[in-house]
Amino acid sequence: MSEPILALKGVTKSFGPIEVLHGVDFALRPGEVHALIGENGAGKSTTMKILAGYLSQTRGEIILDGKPIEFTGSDQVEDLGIIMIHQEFNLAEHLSVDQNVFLGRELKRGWRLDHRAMRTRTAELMSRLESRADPATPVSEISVPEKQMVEIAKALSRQARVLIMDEPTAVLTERETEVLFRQVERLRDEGVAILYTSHKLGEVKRIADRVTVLRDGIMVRSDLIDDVTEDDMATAMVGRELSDLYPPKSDRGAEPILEVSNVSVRGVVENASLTLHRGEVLGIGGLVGSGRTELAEAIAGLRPRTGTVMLKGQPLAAGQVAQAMKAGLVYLTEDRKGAGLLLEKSLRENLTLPLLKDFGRPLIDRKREEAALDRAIEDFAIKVPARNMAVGDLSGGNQQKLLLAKTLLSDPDVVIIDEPTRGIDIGTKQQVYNLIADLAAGGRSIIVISSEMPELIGLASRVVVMHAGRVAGELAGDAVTENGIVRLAMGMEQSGKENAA
Amino acid sequence: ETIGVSIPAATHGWAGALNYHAERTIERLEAANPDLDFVLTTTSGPSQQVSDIEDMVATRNIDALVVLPFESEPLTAPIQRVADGGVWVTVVDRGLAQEGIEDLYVAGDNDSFGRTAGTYFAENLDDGAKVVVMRGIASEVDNERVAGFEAALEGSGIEVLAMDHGNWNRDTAFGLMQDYLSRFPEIDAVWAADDDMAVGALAAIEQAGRTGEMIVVGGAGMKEMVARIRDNDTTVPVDVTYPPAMISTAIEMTALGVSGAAPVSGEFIIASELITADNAEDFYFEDSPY
Amino acid sequence: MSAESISNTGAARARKVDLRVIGPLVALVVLILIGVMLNPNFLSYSNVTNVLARSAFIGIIAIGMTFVITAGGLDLSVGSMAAFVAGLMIMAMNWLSVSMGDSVVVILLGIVLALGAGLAAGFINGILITRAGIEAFILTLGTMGIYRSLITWLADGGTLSLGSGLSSLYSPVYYGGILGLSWPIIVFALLAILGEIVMRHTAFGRHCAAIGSNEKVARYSSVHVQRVKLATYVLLGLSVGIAVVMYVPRLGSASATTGLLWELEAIAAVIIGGTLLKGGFGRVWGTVVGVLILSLISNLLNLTDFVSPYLNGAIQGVVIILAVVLQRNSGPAR
Amino acid sequence: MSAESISNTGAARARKVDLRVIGPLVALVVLILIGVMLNPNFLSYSNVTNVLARSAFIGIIAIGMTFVITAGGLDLSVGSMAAFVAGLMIMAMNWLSVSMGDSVVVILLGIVLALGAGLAAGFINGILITRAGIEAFILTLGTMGIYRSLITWLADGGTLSLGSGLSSLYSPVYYGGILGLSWPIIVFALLAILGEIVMRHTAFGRHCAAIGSNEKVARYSSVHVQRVKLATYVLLGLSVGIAVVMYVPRLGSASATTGLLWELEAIAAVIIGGTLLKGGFGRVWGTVVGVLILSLISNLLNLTDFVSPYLNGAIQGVVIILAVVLQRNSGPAR
Ligand SMILES: Nc1ncnc2c1ncn2[C@@H]1O[C@H](COP(=O)(O)OP(=O)(O)OP(=O)(O)O)[C@@H](O)[C@H]1O
Ligand SMILES: Nc1ncnc2c1ncn2[C@@H]1O[C@H](COP(=O)(O)OP(=O)(O)OP(=O)(O)O)[C@@H](O)[C@H]1O
Ligand SMILES: [Mg+2]
Ligand SMILES: [Mg+2]
Repeated sequence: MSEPILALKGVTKSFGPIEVLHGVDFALRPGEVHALIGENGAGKSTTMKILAGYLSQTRGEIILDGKPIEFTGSDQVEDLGIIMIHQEFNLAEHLSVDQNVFLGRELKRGWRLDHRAMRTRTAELMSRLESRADPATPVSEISVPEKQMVEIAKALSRQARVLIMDEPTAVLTERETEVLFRQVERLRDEGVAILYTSHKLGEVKRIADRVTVLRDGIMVRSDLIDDVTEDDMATAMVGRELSDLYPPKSDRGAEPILEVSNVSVRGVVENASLTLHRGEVLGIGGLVGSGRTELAEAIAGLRPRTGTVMLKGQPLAAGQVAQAMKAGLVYLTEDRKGAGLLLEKSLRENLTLPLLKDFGRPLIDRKREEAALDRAIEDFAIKVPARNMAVGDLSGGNQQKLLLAKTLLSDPDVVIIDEPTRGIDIGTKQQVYNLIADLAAGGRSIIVISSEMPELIGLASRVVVMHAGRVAGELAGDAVTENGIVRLAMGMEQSGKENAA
Repeated sequence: ETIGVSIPAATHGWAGALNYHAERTIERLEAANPDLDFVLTTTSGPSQQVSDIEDMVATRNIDALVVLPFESEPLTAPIQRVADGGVWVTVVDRGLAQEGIEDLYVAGDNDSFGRTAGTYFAENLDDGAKVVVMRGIASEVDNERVAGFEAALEGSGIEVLAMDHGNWNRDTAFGLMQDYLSRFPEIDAVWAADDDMAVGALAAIEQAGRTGEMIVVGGAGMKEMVARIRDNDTTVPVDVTYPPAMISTAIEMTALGVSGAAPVSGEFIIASELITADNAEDFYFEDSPY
Repeated sequence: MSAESISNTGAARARKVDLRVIGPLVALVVLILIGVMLNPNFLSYSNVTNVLARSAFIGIIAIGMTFVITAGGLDLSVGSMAAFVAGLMIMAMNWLSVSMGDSVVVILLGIVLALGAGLAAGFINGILITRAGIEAFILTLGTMGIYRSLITWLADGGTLSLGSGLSSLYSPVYYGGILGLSWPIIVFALLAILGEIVMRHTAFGRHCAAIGSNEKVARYSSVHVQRVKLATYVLLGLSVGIAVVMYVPRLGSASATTGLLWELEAIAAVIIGGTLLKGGFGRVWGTVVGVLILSLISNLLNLTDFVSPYLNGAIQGVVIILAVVLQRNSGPAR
Repeated sequence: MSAESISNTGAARARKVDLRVIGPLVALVVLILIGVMLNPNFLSYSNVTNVLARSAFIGIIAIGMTFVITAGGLDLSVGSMAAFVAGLMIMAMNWLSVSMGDSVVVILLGIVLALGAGLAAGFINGILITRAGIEAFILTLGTMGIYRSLITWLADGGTLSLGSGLSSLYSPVYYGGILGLSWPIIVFALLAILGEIVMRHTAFGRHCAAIGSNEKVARYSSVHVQRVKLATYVLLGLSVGIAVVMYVPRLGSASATTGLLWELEAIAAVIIGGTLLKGGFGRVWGTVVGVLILSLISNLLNLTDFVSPYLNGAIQGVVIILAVVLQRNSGPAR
């Protein structure tokens, strides 16, 4: 076995009075894919940031090539060949894709930027990642998964000896994940040390050579991947056995509650129609960029649209979010950081923002807000080190849980959830699935948009699949299979139901 | 005794000279009379001037106030209140809206300032001569001056081609004059209601190569302009006085008044005079910054 | 780079918040101490009253500005708007008094007009910013020029003055009061308390902060973003109207120089008070402290003889910077 | 995504971008057409030259300002800074000429001093903003007051004038030129081209945009954030120095009114030109167009008789707003 290239020795990390890492020992070896897994808030991102020099440890040592090292700046870290892809996007929204990919490392000809070279290289990288994003498009105009691909391209464009990826696949579909993994394998074969984290244990099993489990800031075990099963990993992470991940599906009622007909959003969705029944969990599947998010946002009044949306027999006006919410329809965004949470504000302020009126008028009742927060923390198992901390300081998964709590606060009849379990650990995922089932059992109706095929299959009794902005077809009951969804999503099959719904 | 002096801030040349003279006079008087104490405030607007005066009364216990009101109407009531409190009041240059408040009034005459220039034009330009006018910052002073000027031109057959605001500012006047020159092929005279503007206008005329086509009459007696008159510059034949040194007179007389050394009161109106090549020497002060 | 600053944030935050909270207060106290040392009359009843009463105009406007800035906006037109509204009010009152005499009714009508005009002006700014999507800085720079021109034109380059009868009838609104407190002080204090409550304890205040922090998140949280933003400008317009109602009885006139640079003073007060210029966080009490700091500086300069009155502006500049340094974030990053 | 929808977005984008790109140009062309209609002399050689040369000072400063704003900063002090630097330069040159006579060397020394002083002033602003972490708006509001005071004090409230010998030796720098182009126009044009190249084709320009877009991202991408920000202020200071070098030979004087409101004009020009006030995107050629629009408005107003000169400001305001409306984002959301 080769010598470690980058290692932590007895590293602790405290934020103010709270210690989140308690003496972590850890080593990365060249030519190896090392997976770091653990519950939300266990300290994975923190560990990675320390390894990549974005955070400094409180105690302990970082060892590079056998020698202790102190990081002085991101310049130095990059020069050492340590590259990190952050859990939250680190892209300048105003700049184009190629400008972001080469930010800080611009290619030059003399003193001038070499636009052509950067554009070509970006196009190359993006096509290697099988992404269709045009290098000249501003990042603000591309979708969330595309942004992730840009992040990956940015990392690939650097000469890495160590590549650290914090949940790179959280926003990717299986197809893109596969594309990414091919790149990862290529780099591993070139001798790059790769550290990677994911809550999708199947993926971990597929790609990692070694897996380390972090629980509450302590390394609990580290094994070669062949020595552990997915269940072992889950158990080690959560500290208890996990029963079946998905709850039983409930029968859908016959009464339609949401009727969407011929909804179009300029350029992205065309004549999409679907029906949702009371007590039903409906899935929407499709590839990245197929227009699912836009359709959902259009229904929820967040985008201009044409066509009609009937909720409980009443039409919903286009572009009226508040009205939709009042009528009982809410949407959980896939863009947590950009559209979901105010990162500088406290948990309380975020939680109650959509529904402040219900917390006292004219004056807000602080106590009721606090009580609501207590309930949310409990219901969604949000791990909060300090109650008044800024939401941006929560771990990614805990932010997602807070977002769920915020969206469901108004107790809606219809919920559209876009990527509900993005970045959520396996234990909590199960809780969320149970919650969705409970909601449905309680007569609520849910639309789940997910890029995780098993999630769609496990949760939804019926799945609408989109392709290129159109509803390509619909699957129900036993027909909801991975193969069926993929065929529709790739546009290989036009279901007869296309226009019937 | 404490004397408060409140004047506008040095936002243009003439006001700058006013500040200069006020400061020098205060220094001189303080050195000469150890008993005399001065509070000098400069102000950028009527509202702040009222505040300054309030502060002088509330915290400095002034016995006399020398004030050049930024504007008449808004300052009238506040100064009235000061006078009612038994403080000696000297008003400089800009009269209050109500008579009889001040103990002493020292002023230039804005109407005469405009009228003198106008009269000069009426007497020295041909019938049908074409004139452009650069006004100051839109204000009462400016209105009075322009009214005097227009009144003097009445019936003279002189045509005013255009009037715009040069804001008593050299740079603005320079640009304005350039544009006048582009716009009017024939200009016989320029009235710049202040020497700062005249300086800007002269530079623009010179640049356009049209020196000799027209005369420029400014106002207030700036050193450079007086020198040009003295040296028989044909473009600048005359200038009109509006002595910023009037503030010195006011302060000195107030000092005399409050100390009871001599009985002073009443009105001292300093009419504007025409500076010509003959008397220019009398109006040239080498050391003045203005 | 980041390593340092990030690792510090957690630990530093507790301490930092404290400093940021009390920063402006510390500056205020220091200024008061300097004042006491410089002149025994500084804390006299009349000086304190004077300073507070004259802070009221900018203060009232700055309270409105706090909401606009918190919601991520800006308004450069308030000074000119104040001048314009004051001019309108004076003209209307003079005109009314011709037929109705110098009566209280005329004054009340004038007040209603001023409030209405302020509201309307705020509405115009707001609607153009929210509906036509014009950058607030540029739009209000434009309306600043427009109102300034209009008042100059209305006053014919000179001064618009209230008839003396009306003037003496109206002047108690500035100079009078109860319990030794003059009306401007009372109104300012009440509005400050009201503003603080609205900012902190109502949905509107929360929504302002949310919009300033991240407009998209606010929109996705079914906040009526455009409506709230519009409301902040309308509110600011209204507060300009109120300030004018207190201002006109003071000088009884309006001219092209009325309200000059009030916008900068109001914005400076808001920022000195700890509100973030980029929006997302605002506090009204801080703004009040900021206004008082600014008023005190010029009051202090009048209390003593400094080297040269020419340098007043420099001292003012230095104090403003120092007041903000006291409460700056611990690091350069933000 | 289908070929069809791709082509849709593509088409939509092209149209949108186009309007934003040509917006300021359209405004400029409209103004020129109006000018031609109003006055036959409008396109005369001398008028065009005058307007261009006059635009040069603010134009040069606005080019520097474009970088500062693109990187998310702001500088309100440039007008006062220009006055102060001009005052220093004149005093130094007068003083030198006592011992060295009215020679070209004195003028060269003066130029070096002006550039150095501008650089230093920019550095002071920049270092206080980046190292001490003071909000740029407040810091430069403070230094604006400080420089304005200092020049008033230096000039003793009056005007600092260059000795007449030096003045006539130096004046060709403003009035002279080659090939029918005067020096200010040449310098302005060269700096505009240089600025555009730096903004678009160098890492520095790109880093400015990245920092303005998201400072944290830039830092994580190993951009030297503080250094680049500092550099933008230093560059702006230098451009103020250059503007002063072109300004002083014009009238050979500096006073408390020199450079008044230049900061607002420069910022307005930058934003009219399409640079985002909050940073993240800037374009120098747009700024140049913005400066020309602003100069043309006042030129047009001088070339014609409008209702009342009092209303000039209002017309200016309306045109500024219209120029920005032309290139606003397609919707109110942003
Ligand atoms: N800047 C900070 N200030 C205070 N606490 C922080 C900060 N950053 C992280 N934490 C806390 O440290 C703990 C570990 O967070 P970290 O982001 O490392 O978790 P994680 O393992 O990556 O979780 P996830 O799977 O949800 O991404 C969390 O409790 C988090 O709230
Ligand atoms: N603001 C925007 N401007 C222009 N195009 C956009 C914008 N937002 C998204 N798009 C484009 O619309 C298409 C649909 O994106 P969308 O995010 O809806 O996909 P999706 O089906 O929801 O997939 P996923 O949820 O996996 O991202 C993408 O090609 C994206 O580039
Ligand atoms: Mg994480
Ligand atoms: Mg999506």
